[in-house]
Amino acid sequence: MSESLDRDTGLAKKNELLRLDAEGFLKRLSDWDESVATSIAANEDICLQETHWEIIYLLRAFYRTHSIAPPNRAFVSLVKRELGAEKGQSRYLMGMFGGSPAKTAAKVAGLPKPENCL
Amino acid sequence: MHSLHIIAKAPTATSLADLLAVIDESDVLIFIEDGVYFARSEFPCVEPAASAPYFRQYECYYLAEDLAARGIEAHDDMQVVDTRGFVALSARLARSVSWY
Amino acid sequence: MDNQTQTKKQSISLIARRAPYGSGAARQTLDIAFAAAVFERPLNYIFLGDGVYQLLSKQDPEAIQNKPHGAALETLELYGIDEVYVHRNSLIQRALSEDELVCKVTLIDDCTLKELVAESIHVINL
Amino acid sequence: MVAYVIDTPEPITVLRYVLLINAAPQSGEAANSALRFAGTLLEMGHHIERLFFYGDGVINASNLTVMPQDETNLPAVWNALIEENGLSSVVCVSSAIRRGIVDSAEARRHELPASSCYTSSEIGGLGQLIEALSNCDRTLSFG
Repeated sequence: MSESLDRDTGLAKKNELLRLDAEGFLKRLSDWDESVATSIAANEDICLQETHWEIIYLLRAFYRTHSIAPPNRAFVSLVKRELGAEKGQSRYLMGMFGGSPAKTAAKVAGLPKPENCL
Repeated sequence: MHSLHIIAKAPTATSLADLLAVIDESDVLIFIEDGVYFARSEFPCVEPAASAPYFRQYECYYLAEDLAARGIEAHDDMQVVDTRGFVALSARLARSVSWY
Repeated sequence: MDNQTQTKKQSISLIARRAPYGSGAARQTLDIAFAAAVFERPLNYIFLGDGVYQLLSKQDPEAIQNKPHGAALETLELYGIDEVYVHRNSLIQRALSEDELVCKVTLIDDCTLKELVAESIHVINL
Repeated sequence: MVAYVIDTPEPITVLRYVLLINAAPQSGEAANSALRFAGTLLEMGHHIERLFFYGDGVINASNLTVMPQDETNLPAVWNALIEENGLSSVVCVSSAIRRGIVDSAEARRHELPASSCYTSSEIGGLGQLIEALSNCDRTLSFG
């Protein structure tokens, strides 16, 4: 109990330092860099590998062009189009980013928080 | 099945080109809000296609509450309905298309 | 009848009828299209009148603090939104040509437009 | 001949309607038209599957509007209609947060000092519009 409390306070402090909101999204997108991404990923218990980075850069490039953070299905299609059918599968992406891969990947890539619109 | 077109803006604020591209000859039109000024659209400032006589080829209705609010008198060949009539039209026609 | 255009029946038709940036309508229509795609409800996405301006390439609204609408429309394919129609006369009336548009569209005449609407159950005209 | 009411008997077939409200009470007559239409629909025995407030229409769910006593407070009347008839009323979240319409959950989520939405409406997503369209016979938009 106290251990998890410590962990929560530690996380909250770290979030404040990184200027993250309560859900772990960057408050200012311009704060993003690779080390920030690594910390955000650590908050999600993800240790970033080469395979994560290619997705992160893909998402950032997509966002730069289209100003859109794609939801799951479009995210899968995007990865499929750009990185091939083997990676463009929700199973593969969930294996890397967990249950809601588009949301978590967007968080790590420093994209805006989805508006809960769907 | 036919559509009910709900026209809610004045003739000068309604794109006739858009409207006419979508309206089918057997569709029904209802003019509400500022759309009721279509009833008085024989002005020089209005495109000829927007004038009331032009729309006579369609089944047209005008919303009574909006006519009254604006001091527009219905003439004899105009069909006027209140909101109950508007609801009845929306039920009768398979779908509605709003123009605002 | 224009004979070349093959259209599928969709229960929802979205008509985008306003230019981008001047009002929120363009974006609102797009968001409805995205939502329908997420819920796997196919729809007709129809660009009519000033709505065709939404599709112009080379939009750069950064200086007016807006997101590029054309660039957003480029993503329709990724969302699986394939039924994208542009009213041919609306282009002609604005002296625009198909190759100025950001994405692949199907040009339609009045006749097909009326048909698409008549085959839908819901029409959202923004 | 001027016929003021179409002479229809009470509807035999009850139809399920979705109303999309896309204008603020202050921006014109549309919100008022929608409200009158909604009330009349119910009076005539039809069913409202869902009210969906979108764009500027979300202001209709504000519980912070104040009107002089001789003017209609449209959000209050909507609230009464929704509550008295147990209607499903959804306010689009992305439109709402941009216009300062939040319920307590959204206020918390975005670290805001107060909520501003009648609890008779639910802050929700466009998915709820899409879903309602699949379950209704008629869709009408007001804006």
